[in-house]
Amino acid sequence: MTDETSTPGWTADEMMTVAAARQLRDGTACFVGIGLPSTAANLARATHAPNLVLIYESGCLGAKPDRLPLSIGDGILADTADAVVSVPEVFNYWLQPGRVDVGFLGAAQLDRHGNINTTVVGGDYHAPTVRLPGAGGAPEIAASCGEVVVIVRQNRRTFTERVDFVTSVGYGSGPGDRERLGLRGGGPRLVITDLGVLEPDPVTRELTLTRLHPGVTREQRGRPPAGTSPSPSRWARVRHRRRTSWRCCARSRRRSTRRRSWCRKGDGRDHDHPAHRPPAQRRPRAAELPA
Amino acid sequence: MTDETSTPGWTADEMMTVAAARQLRDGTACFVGIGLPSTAANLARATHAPNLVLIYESGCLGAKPDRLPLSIGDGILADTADAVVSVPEVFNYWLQPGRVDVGFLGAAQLDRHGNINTTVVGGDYHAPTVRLPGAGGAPEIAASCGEVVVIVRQNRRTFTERVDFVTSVGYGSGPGDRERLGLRGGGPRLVITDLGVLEPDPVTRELTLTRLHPGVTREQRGRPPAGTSPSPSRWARVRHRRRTSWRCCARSRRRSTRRRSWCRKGDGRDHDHPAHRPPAQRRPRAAELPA
Amino acid sequence: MAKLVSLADGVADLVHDGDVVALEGFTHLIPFAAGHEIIRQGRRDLTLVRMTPDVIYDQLIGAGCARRLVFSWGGNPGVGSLHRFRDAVQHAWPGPLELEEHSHAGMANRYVAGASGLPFAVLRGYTGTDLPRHTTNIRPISCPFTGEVLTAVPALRPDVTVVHAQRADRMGNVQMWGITGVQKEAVLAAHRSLVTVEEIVDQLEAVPGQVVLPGWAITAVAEVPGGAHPSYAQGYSVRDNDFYRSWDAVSRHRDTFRAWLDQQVHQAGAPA
Amino acid sequence: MAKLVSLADGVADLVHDGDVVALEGFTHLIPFAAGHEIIRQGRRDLTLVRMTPDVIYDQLIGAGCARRLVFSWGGNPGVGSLHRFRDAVQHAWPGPLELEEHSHAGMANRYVAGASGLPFAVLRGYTGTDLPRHTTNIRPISCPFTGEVLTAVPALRPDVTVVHAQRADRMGNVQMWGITGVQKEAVLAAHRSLVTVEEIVDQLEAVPGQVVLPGWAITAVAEVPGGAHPSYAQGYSVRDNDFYRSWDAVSRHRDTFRAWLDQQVHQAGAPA
Repeated sequence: MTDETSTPGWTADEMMTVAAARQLRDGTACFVGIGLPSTAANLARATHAPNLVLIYESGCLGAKPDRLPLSIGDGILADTADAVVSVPEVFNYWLQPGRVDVGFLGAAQLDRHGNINTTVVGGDYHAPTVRLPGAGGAPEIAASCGEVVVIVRQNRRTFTERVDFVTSVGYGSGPGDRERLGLRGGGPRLVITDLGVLEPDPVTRELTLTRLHPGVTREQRGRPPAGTSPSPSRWARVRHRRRTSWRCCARSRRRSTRRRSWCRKGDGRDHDHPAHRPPAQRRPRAAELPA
Repeated sequence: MTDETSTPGWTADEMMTVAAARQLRDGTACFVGIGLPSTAANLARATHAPNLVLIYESGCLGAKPDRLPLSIGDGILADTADAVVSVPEVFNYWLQPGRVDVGFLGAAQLDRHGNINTTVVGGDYHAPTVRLPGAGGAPEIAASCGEVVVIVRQNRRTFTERVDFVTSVGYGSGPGDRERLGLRGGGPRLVITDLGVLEPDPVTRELTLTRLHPGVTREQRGRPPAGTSPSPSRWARVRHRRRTSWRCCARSRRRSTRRRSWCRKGDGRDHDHPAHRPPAQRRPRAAELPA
Repeated sequence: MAKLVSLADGVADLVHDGDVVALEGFTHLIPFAAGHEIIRQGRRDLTLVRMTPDVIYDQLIGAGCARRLVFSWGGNPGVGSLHRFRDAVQHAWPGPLELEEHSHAGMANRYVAGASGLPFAVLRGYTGTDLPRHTTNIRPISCPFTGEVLTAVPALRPDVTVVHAQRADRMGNVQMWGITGVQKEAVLAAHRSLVTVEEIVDQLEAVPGQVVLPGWAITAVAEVPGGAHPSYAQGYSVRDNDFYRSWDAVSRHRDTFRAWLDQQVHQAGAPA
Repeated sequence: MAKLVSLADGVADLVHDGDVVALEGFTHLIPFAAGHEIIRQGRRDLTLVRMTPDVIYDQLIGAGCARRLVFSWGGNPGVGSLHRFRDAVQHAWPGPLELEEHSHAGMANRYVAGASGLPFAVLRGYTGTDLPRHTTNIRPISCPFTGEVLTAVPALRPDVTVVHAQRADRMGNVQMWGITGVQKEAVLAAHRSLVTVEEIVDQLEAVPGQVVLPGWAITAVAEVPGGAHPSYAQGYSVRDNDFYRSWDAVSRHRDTFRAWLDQQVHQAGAPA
């Protein structure tokens, strides 16, 4: 962590939560894991997206908790859900056919193409340096949701050239890979970190910094009062800054830098590869789709 | 129909119902269609088999109606069931794995090996003489239940050498066929007609008359008082008579008599091929089975 | 969020000539009123899909709406034959009717595959029967682990599924209970869906045995009290068994059927 | 009809050394008391199967009951790592632990296949991930109709499945509600089953959202009030989130874990 992440007035988690919440459009359906994604989804539902449909892998469809659930299977989710279905059903009837617009995923490692590792880090699969929890619902969330939002703290351990284990596919090894694999969801649309937001380059599908959170950049224009979230106007100012590529591995150096961090923060350089934001990719609901 | 079927005191349907009810052992699970099978199963539950588990393909498990249901989806079935499950579930989780001990089936045509037709009679499949309702749940009931009881009125149209269309498999074309097809249920154990009971020959798997209903044979020993069912002692007398093959097509004539009725009643001859009753074939519940 | 519509508008918007249409409901909750509206609006060349094409499809077939039927059991339950269905198959009246025929287990699994976004389903079924000889939609499939041969059937993906349920709220969340059959799967398998309900309420009160279909998974909901008659809606009505019995005589001859159709469907008009 | 037994007898009768054992419950209704009884009875060489081997399997693994783990997510939900699980994988303590690793969707469908009497299940899953490289239990399968390649996983058929539920009646009919996870499938997939319940009652009163497992599909039922603690049983208890948080410190070191095991499991003894 660099000093830049220590923004007074809110924690990095709060900033990520707010940034994630703002990504959720009203009336869409969102596959929610516990922790930060659940907080973000409930924040969105409490503010700009009252008709956001929260789907928990425990089988709760349309949960409307009036306090933050403490686990993915919190009783308040079942109590307030439109329907509680079995775990096989939530995966087979709701996630797999592409009925869910947005899926949130975390990552222990994330690579330049948005592939995610939550399984093992270092060493051999059978004798790893660190054994992580594993896949859970993530591979199929990454495959089938209309789009994926990854929430992850940014550091050299996390942002790797290649993940040690592909638990969940982002854009594979680049453009066209999702299509070749037959993955029907749109893939990672956003990566929200404690520093800013990355989006896939529309051509190369490499993650590219498109926004910084307020208080993060050297050009920051002052900090909001302690204890408040960034106001819409302040947020808008951040959004309208020129988008900035944050990749420090230039394209020409890519091959020679395997296993090196492809995305380093705080290296003192200005990165300004212009990046076009991909067109809005909200996938139509299954009911709107042809067979 | 011959005169022999006109037994006073009860109708042929009532006799078939009583005969079918007596086949149901307490504590077993029975897949029940509406009409005569449902009446039989509820009669059994009201008399000797209070713990009979009635399963209706509408999804009612353990229905305990206190009046006869008027349809397979009668509200009283859902109201009194241990559980109401979806139609896919009743077939996939309950019938298919072999959890149901006994299945009742009707037949528009039945052949010597217990194969059943309820689809089309005569002509071509695409231009049949008679279009029947079709398969419904029958093919998988015939395949997967521990044993099958067929209930059918006996006449030349129904009892055919070969069925015009195999809707549900009995013993296929003979011994070993069920095993070759991979059918895991035991197949037809009994055929209950308006005249008596047929069972598969343990060697040839051909249906063989093993009992006559009281009042049906020339040797009948008097009729029960009008309006009563056969008493247990009278029933026992019928059961203990020597079993009699009712096939009129001797083995030597079988090939030449294709398309002729293989099972004719009232032909005036005495048939006494001894037939050994197959050993009791109650299949263990799935929970008792190895993988 | 489902749109709340009138039955006439719902059928006009969602059911088109030539569509693959599933009206489901297993004895209970059969969407008869919607079927009658399809007849009134004169839909043609429909592929009708239904596990148990009982009286409701006898009416649609006799009225000339259907070109093709995909089904597993076609009879008048507890009564006998479907005369309009038989007349169509045996004598092509009022027009020829193609059949694609399955077992209940096969049809149920086809809807499951459709609801699951899979191209096919696997079951132990059809083995040894003559059903696979008459359609290419029943095929063997080998287990990649054991080598065992099982049966595959393709997903059903109706253009539109129509079901009846007890209640909906104003967001179009639909609640049904009692025997709920294959309705959830049929709705989720379809591209569009229309649900008729006994009543629209402010708040769905939870009921044991309920199946709730979220409004965002449904296209449109129409309030049609009694919309299941002569079938029934548990908690609202009982099955009109007399109607089912009387249907045998009504439907046996083309003339009596046509008279019934004129009076009971065309002249009756759509529910308000 | 399920037998009503004590927890100690149920575990002694149904869980044997070397068995494939599934303890299921998705955050809610986790059968902790049964897990502790398995530890007390000193079962060894178990293949433990569970979608979310959270604290309950951390305890069984640390206690040396397991030889192999088949799972899809192993963590302490909302807290962090499972230290006993990691110690077993990273340092083979108290013994080596083989892993077979899946996704939730894969595990859920493996139970569905087991419950359905099918040798395998088909899903859109695992594609492009490294999971298929480490087990032969994830294989491609082609749709016989479209040629599309999907993923097959083999059925799970545990020797015994153990779950916790709210209630049973004296016939052993089991009733659970709230989040019911994959328990129905896990029980129906198994050769034997043991259900612990909060209470045994004369009559099961219907509850919205209930799942009822008929007694004739279950081997044994044991009354174990609080048998899900620190998980919860909706309507009976709330989740002990403090326990889950405290488990991180307890389990982090072998000594503190062993002390906890001695005091809280071995010395505590089986429920009466």
